Amino acid sequence: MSDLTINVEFSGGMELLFKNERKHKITLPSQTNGEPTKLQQLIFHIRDHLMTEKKDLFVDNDTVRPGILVLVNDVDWELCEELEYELEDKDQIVFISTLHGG
Amino acid sequence: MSDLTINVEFSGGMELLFKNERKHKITLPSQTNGEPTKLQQLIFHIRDHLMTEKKDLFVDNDTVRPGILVLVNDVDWELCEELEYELEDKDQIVFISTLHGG
Amino acid sequence: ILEKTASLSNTEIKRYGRQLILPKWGKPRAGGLGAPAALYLGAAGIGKLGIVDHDDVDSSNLHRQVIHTEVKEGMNKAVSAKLAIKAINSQCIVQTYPVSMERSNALEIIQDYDLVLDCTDNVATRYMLNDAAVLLGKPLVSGSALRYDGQLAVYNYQGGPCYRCLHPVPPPPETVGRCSDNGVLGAVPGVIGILQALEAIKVITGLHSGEPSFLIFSALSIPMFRTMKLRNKKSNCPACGDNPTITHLIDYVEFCGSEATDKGISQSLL
Amino acid sequence: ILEKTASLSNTEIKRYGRQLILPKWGKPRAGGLGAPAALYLGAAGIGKLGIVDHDDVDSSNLHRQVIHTEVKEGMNKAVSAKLAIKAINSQCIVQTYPVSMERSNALEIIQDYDLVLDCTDNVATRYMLNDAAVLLGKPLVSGSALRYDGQLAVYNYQGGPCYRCLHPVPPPPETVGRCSDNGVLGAVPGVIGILQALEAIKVITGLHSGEPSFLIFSALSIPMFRTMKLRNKKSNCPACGDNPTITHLIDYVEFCGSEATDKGISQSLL
Ligand SMILES: [Zn+2]
Ligand SMILES: [Zn+2]
Repeated sequence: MSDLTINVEFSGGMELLFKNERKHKITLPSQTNGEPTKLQQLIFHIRDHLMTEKKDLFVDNDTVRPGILVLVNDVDWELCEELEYELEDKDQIVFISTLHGG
Repeated sequence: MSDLTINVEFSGGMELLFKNERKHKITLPSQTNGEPTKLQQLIFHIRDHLMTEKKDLFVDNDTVRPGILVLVNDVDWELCEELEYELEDKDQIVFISTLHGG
Repeated sequence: ILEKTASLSNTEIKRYGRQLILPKWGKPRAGGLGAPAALYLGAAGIGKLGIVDHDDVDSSNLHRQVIHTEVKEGMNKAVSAKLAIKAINSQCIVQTYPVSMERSNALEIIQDYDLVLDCTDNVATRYMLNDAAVLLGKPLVSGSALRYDGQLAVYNYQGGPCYRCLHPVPPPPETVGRCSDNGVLGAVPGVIGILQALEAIKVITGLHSGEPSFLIFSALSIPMFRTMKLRNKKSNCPACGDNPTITHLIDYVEFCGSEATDKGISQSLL
Repeated sequence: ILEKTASLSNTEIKRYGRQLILPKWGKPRAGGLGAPAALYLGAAGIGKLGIVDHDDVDSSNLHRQVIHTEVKEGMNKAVSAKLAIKAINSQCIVQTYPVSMERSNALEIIQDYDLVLDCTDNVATRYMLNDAAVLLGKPLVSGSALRYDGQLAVYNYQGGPCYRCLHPVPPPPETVGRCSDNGVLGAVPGVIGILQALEAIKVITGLHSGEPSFLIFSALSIPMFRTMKLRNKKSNCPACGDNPTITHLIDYVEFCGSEATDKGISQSLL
């Protein structure tokens, strides 16, 4: 049971929550609780291990807060089962804060 | 010995040589003359099977003519052994005509 | 496409020899996004362009709102933009609306146009423009920019999603950055504004593929641009779904829990 | 980066409150690429901008060269661009060169600036600007556009390649499309020109990563933007390599086998 390496990127200002680092490599076990590791686990991992404060600017009710779009390999996560998406090795997951300025 | 499916794209005006179609899927054998199939074979295949005229606007001296850049999975082919690059299944190869207008 | 130029007069043909003539249409706000969008749409030979902006030109805007000039300080921005467009293309009809777009006037203003450009600067107006565009059946070309980042999408077009399909719930007010707080490099909204003009021209001329996508621009990232394949319209969307509940414009400030202008509000970063 | 604004006067601070102040520098040509590049650089608060253009404003240019206006028909384009920049930012020093850039004057003009923008429209001038930039050790921000396509790269910067590293041999003249033959949608050079301004600002302020890349824009493709990871400088490059043979400017028209202007040449497509 090998580990998964997930390439995570924050964009649209979200990187400011992560010391202004846009790109992160995150290692997760390929199984969690006897099931394939899902996107929700990645969100929890980021909340619990990459953040020390302002967690509510990223997570709300066990998912990303309103106003954040999630890309799974450049595809809207709504087309990939959202939280239930089963992560694969070398997936690229991007979290983008939607911008409103003009 | 399976076949390779190569995703070929033409850009920067080169698509005009190919009925204005930018994207092409090309199937090649994984081996040619007992060796792994290389990028040069793809260029020959395009010249011989996708073109009927103006071949000199694409090929010159068994390589692409000056002014054409080649991308192997979004990387300059000069970083990937150019003509000697061994094709892999699902590679994306882009041929771009350099633009000079302003 | 280019056949449309056949009906042009000789003066026009000289000018639009390489260009498109387009039906009446429009609606950028003459800000950081609206300035370049309006300039390139006007120059491209759009028949009619409507510009809504209640604001006046201020010298602190000029670095990103390149349609205005120093001598126009104090002039209404929509009027200033009209003068600039007319100077480049005197044949473009430019209608100015020197007012705030509100739920009371939005439908009436928009109904005269074929397409809406969202160049606004706050969430509440973005929801309002979306709902108005859906109610009137107009495509919405949405752009936004902040600091070094920009985003672009075409909503409510050929079965694609609307803004509410993507954002059923408005973001918490404390997460919303504003230009006046967070600053912006002029070229960033410039890039997005011109791309809005381009997407609008593509829609109007039928050159747009209609494939729903979302363009993400980060001036300091590599690559600078990323394209996201977007969901289709959602059948349960309250605006554009099968059983819409948004049948008229609502109170968007209340809906978003924040004020609809960026005046004098000190927002936290992000 | 923004600390640099600390030395500004009060009037300037109001204006550049969110902006950068930059050293003297420049050199766009006031065409389809040069117009937006110059406009956004001038508006951004560049200290000094040089503009080289021997051409006069013509009404057929206005749809893409949005820095000019109808009343300026017949005026030199560099002068017209200067008036437009000054109207937005009267404190920007704009030096105009209403001449053709030739091997006889290129080094002398360029040596006064920190960075070169290539907004030209022909291969011969592109090789000349590259060689001049390499000889003088200046970064070169290169943009080009044709029909629905555009390209952008920063050459001769932080160990990255120069134009000759990428193109040791000029293209056959019959493969070179020109704007006046092939047409162009105004927003396409607009996008590239603004991105040139942005790349130039990034280089000057140290925000540019220096990673060699080549941006490919196709207005009708999905995705519209593609970023190519580019080779490093080549040790055998005749301009920037270990043993350069280009030690002075050469006859570029002869080198390219074509004429250096797009006047009255009927080129085949592509
Ligand atoms: Zn919807
Ligand atoms: Zn070189």
